[in-house]
Amino acid sequence: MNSLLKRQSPIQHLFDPTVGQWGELAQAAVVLAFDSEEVESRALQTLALCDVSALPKLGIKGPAAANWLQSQGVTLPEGIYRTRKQSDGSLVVRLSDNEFLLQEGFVSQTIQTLSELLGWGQEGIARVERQEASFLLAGSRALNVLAQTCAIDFRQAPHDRMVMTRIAGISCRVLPTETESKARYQIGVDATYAVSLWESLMTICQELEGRAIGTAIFTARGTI
Amino acid sequence: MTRLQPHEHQWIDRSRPIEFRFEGQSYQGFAGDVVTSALWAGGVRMVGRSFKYHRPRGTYSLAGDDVNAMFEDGERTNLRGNTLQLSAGLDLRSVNTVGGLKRDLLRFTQLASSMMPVGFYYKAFHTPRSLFPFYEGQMRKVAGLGRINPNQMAQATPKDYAFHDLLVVGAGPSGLSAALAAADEGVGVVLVEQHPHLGGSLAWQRRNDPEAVASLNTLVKSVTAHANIEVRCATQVAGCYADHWYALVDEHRLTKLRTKSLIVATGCYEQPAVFQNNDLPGVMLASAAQRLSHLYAVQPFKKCVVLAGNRDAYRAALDLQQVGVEIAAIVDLRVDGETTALGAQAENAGMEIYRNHAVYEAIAGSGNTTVQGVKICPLGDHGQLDPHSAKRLDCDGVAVSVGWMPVAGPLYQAGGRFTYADHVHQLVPTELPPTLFAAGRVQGVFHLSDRFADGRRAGLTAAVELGCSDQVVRKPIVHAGASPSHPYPIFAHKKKKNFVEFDEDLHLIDFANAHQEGYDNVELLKRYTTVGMGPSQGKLANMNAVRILARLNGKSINETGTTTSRPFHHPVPLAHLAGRRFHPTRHTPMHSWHVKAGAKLVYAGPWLRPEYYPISGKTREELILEEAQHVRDCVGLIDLGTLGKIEISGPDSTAFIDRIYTDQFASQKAGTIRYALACDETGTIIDDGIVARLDENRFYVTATTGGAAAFFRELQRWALIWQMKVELVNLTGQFTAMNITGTKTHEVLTSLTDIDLSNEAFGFGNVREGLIAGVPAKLIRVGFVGELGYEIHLPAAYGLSLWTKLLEVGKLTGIRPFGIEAQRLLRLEKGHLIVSIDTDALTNPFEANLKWVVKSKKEFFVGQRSLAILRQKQLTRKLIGFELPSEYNGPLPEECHLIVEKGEIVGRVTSVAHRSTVGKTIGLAFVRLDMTDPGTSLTIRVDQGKLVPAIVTALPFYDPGNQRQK
Amino acid sequence: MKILTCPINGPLPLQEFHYGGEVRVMPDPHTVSDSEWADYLFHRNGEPGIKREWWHHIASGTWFIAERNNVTDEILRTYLYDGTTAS
Amino acid sequence: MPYRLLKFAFSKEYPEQRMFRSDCALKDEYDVVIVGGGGHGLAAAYYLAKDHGISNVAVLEKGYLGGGGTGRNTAIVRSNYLTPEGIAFYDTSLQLFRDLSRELDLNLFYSERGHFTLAHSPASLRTMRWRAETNKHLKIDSELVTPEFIQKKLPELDLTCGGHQSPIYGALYHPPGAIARHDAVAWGYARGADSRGVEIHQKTAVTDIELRDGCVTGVHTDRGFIKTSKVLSTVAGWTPYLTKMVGLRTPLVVHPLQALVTEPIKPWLDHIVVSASLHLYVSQSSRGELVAGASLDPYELISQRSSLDFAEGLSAHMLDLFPSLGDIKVMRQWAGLCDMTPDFSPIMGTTPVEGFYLDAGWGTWGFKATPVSGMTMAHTVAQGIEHPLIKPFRLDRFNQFQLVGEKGAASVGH
Repeated sequence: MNSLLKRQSPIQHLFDPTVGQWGELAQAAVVLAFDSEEVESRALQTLALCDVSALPKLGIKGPAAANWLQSQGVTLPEGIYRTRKQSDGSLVVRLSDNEFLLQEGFVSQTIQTLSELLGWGQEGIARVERQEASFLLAGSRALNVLAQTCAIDFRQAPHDRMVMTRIAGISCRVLPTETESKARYQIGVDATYAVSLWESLMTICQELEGRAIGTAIFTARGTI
Repeated sequence: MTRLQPHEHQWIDRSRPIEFRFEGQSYQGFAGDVVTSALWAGGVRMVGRSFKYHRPRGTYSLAGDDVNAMFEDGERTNLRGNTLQLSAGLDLRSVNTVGGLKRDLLRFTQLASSMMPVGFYYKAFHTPRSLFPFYEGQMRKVAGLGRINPNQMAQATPKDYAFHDLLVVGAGPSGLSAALAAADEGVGVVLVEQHPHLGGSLAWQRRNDPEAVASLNTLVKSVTAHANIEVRCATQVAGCYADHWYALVDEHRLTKLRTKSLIVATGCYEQPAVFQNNDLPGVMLASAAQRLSHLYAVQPFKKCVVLAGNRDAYRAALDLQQVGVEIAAIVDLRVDGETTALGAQAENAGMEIYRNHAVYEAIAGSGNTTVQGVKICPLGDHGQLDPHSAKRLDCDGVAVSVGWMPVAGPLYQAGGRFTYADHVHQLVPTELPPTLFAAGRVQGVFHLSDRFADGRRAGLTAAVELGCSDQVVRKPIVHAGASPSHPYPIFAHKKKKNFVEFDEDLHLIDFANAHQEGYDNVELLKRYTTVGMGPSQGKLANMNAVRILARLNGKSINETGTTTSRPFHHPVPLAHLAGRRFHPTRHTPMHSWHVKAGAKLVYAGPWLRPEYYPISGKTREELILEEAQHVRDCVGLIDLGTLGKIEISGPDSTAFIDRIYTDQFASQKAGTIRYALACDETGTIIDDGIVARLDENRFYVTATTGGAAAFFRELQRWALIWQMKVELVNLTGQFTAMNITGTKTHEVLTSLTDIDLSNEAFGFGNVREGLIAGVPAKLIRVGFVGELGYEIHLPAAYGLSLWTKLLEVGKLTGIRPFGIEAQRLLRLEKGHLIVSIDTDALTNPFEANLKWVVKSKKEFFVGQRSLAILRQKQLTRKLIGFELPSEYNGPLPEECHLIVEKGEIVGRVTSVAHRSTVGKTIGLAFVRLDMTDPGTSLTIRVDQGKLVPAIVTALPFYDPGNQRQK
Repeated sequence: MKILTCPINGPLPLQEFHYGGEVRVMPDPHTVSDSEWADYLFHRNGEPGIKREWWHHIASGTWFIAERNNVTDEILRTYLYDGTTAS
Repeated sequence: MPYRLLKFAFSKEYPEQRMFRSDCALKDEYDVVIVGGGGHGLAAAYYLAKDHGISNVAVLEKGYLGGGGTGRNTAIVRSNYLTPEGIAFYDTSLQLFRDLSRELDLNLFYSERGHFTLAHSPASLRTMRWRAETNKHLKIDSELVTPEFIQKKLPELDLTCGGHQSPIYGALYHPPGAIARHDAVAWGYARGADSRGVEIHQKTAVTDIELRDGCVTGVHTDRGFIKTSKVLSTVAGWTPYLTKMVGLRTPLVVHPLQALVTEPIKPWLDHIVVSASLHLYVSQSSRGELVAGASLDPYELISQRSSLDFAEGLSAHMLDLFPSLGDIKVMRQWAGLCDMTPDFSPIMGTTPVEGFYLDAGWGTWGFKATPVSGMTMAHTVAQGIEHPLIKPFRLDRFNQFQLVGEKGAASVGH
């Protein structure tokens, strides 16, 4: 949709517009980098938190949803809560037999195209508005951050299965992913709780010498 | 005072001396010292005073099992000297003294001790009643230990979770062996030890036994090196909870540990003997003397008497002699004394041994601050002693080693039960749940070789239970030989200063007296005497108390029973438990704008909402009226992001909605909205909102800010119970909403949308979907505030942009944001109620004038059956509008002021506005049924009981014809 | 921190759930007497025993049923409601 | 030192008599059997003997005196309820409490500390005003007070609650609000009843209740059968267990209520502080311990287990209100059982079962009602009809759709 309006991450106002390098991602202003690439990629290895709310999401449900997605060339994950990364970097989560959550990759256009194709919905397919915020928690100390905020043992969590739980007292959807054989955790949260969650996570990250990083480092890679 | 020769296993680091202060004096200790060890080394004998009589107290257990040494440093309080690691700059005072430890004025309370037997405070001070507050004030002053530092601000602490297969509590010989055995089978083990070092009692009990030392060293090496074992020292298992959750507490944090299995190898507390002056500084547990010498290189005494009830006493005696303490005598309670080689060893070492003797009394030095000697007596056939044959021995200390009590807390809390076993004269665990194991002394296994073996047995059994091993499990080991504990190391004395409970200053006689008064079962005795209720939780008192009670009742210990143990096994600071104190708050997408605009924000549940937008020089009330007036005259914009937003679709959606709400929706046309009222099954109003029908089977529903979450949850459950084909989506956070309203609304909105806003195309009570500023949105034409207006619902990510856009476009028109207070005023003028403000926990629709939305003819809706019953009943109250006479200018009513008549309560104000755009003070109120007619005069009683006249007024107060919103 | 196993989301600490009370069958409102209806509304089976209860996993919005011993707090099994289990 | 203590100094033998007789055999028959030896049961026995001359009474307790709710609550007494019927009832209790130490000649440490119920939102402020106004109307000392007033009385309180949540808008202040030594209340009533001939049997469990034609004829215990035509149930958390024996349906469901106590500290908090929104109530005992409790456990459970999440939640809220408590240590946590009703009011009086009297539904407010429930239930059992004060609390109010409106006020009912 090419609207007159900009999309906005619910925590965008937490970042000083004069600090770091800003750019645009899917019609939303984002911080591309807070610091040098070297600093940010080091953080990515140790402990980093990144606001990836700008990545468009699409929810669809209904008896015809699965077939329609497949007909559009989307590879669907088997089994409820399983996730499947597409070749272009976009991500598909199966919420139930006939409900899916799709998230755009950093360079892909798939989800946005699908979204426009779908419009208000079609026979047997309903569109589910998905405006939740999402943060990416990465680095070797990511598990420590989770251990301080969540009662789930993520060391045991498979890297292709969604977890619905509570982090820092807030209901969240956690998508563990694996990149370069390193576990990363994308945390989806109701946009209205985004500020609270970000602030809690960031406090802990900073105590553990982690930092906020921009999206550029992923755009370069094309994927989370 | 000099320290003993260095020794590889001592815990102090002589290369790091540490200066500290105690009661205004400077002392020096070493890193690795605890405060009391450093004080003892510095020659300090009195480290605190007792709770009730303020008797001098010294180092007794050196293990945190007693609270003789309770300190404060101005910052923190109730610090335990036995476990507080020495650190630079410590400046400590003893708690609970007046005028310092030495000159403590409260020490004179001892003089009146004969007037203060057990429970004395129940028997006086209450008559005359008028005097009790004075007495209580005095008692409160002397009670309590440390003082709170009012300036201390609680810090957020980093709580965390941890996960392992097996928790082993206690890193003594059995705990280490257990951990190792389990880990070797592939079990993931966390080994928790309360001391800063591994080894448990072996660290101080068997230091002169090369074999023991060697085997301990090997164990520690393999454990620390083992990949499957995580070691946590200086950590307490403070509590055990359901499903194998454990509270681990160290200096900095609480760790919530989850495991699949538990091995308790916590060992024992050494137990006191009860004799006259058994609390003098200088009388201590033999294990404490051993800790002093072996761990901290401090010589406990010059010359001491060892009171023996078991073999360990002889080891202690030999240990003490070896560090240069002269052993005045071993006084052995047992008829034959120690018959093993140790006995002979002691004799060969030249120690005088009195068999079948007891210490009758410790002789106090000046001010009861030291020991000068003991009186000992031979024991008669029934353990009684005869003072006349007392013999005096000079010494400056008494080392007591008469028995042990298992550290049972973790086992009790994890679901274990204990029974008293006569072959060891201690409680031993029985009936352990399948995933709970005990090993070592805690279950009555005392010989060192047995403890290693028993640990391995427990570790292996746990591994087998966890399915990690198929080895054959051996039976628990049973102790053979003499009992490690004496059955009754308790001796009466006419002077009655023989303490059973040090925390609470309870003497032997107190128990007899309580028993005489009928407190003759263990629970009543505990509550009446307060034994075990003090800060050390009875670790040194409960066992002897039960022994005493059993004798008084002439029953066995098992018949007498013991009290169980609840968390916390070890006291935990509130800050540790509180952790970071997450307080999630919800923000609408427009929140940052409100903040910039300086809005006065108010919490509504988890939400933050603008109450109004302050302008300097204007009062809150002025501004609220102004914002409201502006809506009436021009156009305003309010953030409705907090509204509950729910999509209901699917073939059964109409039927579903008809069952949820009281009104009837089957006939609702697509593109229209209806007011929707929801009741619970008892017919009580729980929520309201609007139902917008988007098309045949697609509805968009709003719910109240406060009720939305619970309401949606119930919708989900009803859909399930009724097995209806409906899709429910909670869009509360996915969408956001704002209401642009006021006469000039169109001037602002038209340019931003392709939706035809003309009355013909889009009349009052309609809903349209279309693009606003290029964004797909829903426009709902509502009349809550009584002016032309549209609720705009759109994807949350665009919320802030649209909000700013509308303000920018409307600038010339004069658009102005308004807060929830103005909205509350506007809706009040229209006579609309707000659920939970104008309704309470029992309000039904009939009382609230909402009969018109209750369709009792319908097949079914939630609450229908109850409303049918309520309809038959006479209503007791009704919601009405009222206004104050225009000429009235006295004090004004507030919400929930009462309406009275002839001294009776006849109603209650639910909403009120002191100033309104209709120029009066108006409000809503519940009143008795006979007072609802317009024109009826009411009397509202306000603060200070002033009476305010009011008149019942027809609703709405504003625009009765609803012309303006049409 | 008792653990409850959601049929969809697996074992999770109890604080992640909302308790929905005992599973009770609504009598036919059209045929019951007033006092039978009141009995359904207000009276409960509070005595010790195995209860069939509604539980709701908050993060995922999943309602399910747990069979629980209300004395030992032992949870015997949990399963999704299929429309028949209530009776 | 009061003269009464001199006797201890000057008597050779310990001068105190037994508070209550030691175990004796059960008789075959009693006029009244009271099931439950907690405060309520013992008080009822006391008033039966004292006010109604009925002393052929047995109190059966499966554990020990006051071992249930009596010994597990946080000992708060107040009468600032929301409804006239509630206020009348609890104020009678408060008046009885005031004089109880003298009447029972046992110091119950009844200490009037003043009771604050904090309002964290305009909404709860409204409810507080509602309560204050109704209270004042019925001559209860109860007032809505400002944050400034609160700060003056409670300098240790952080009115911003840490600044990350709704601040304190005001409070309902109830000067007569008091605490007492809860165990002693049971002991005092036990002595009073015992000395008037009532038999108290500890470690005696009721296994069944015998009915004939819908009338009570006796009670089966683990020590044998007892004939009686009147059974009074005062077992709070175990009520559903007893009502099942007589086939009675009630709204009661049992939830645990947890509490904790800190190490003793010098006098620091003089008042009783309650926060409904933070699910917290706290006071300082005369021993110096801070005694704090939370709201009910969220789900039904007939068990006195403790949970860590309770201790965590309560501690967090304590620090929200009292930041200087950070390193004060929690010694002990425990739990009691609460038999809850839908309208946060008790169930008292006669029942459809002839001779079976119910004193239940004590939820979280049982202790403060001990004297008045004893007095009114004794009256009800003796006369066979409800004492006027408890008419609104009859069991059949639910069938009549006549619920008591207390719910509006009681989210944390202490």
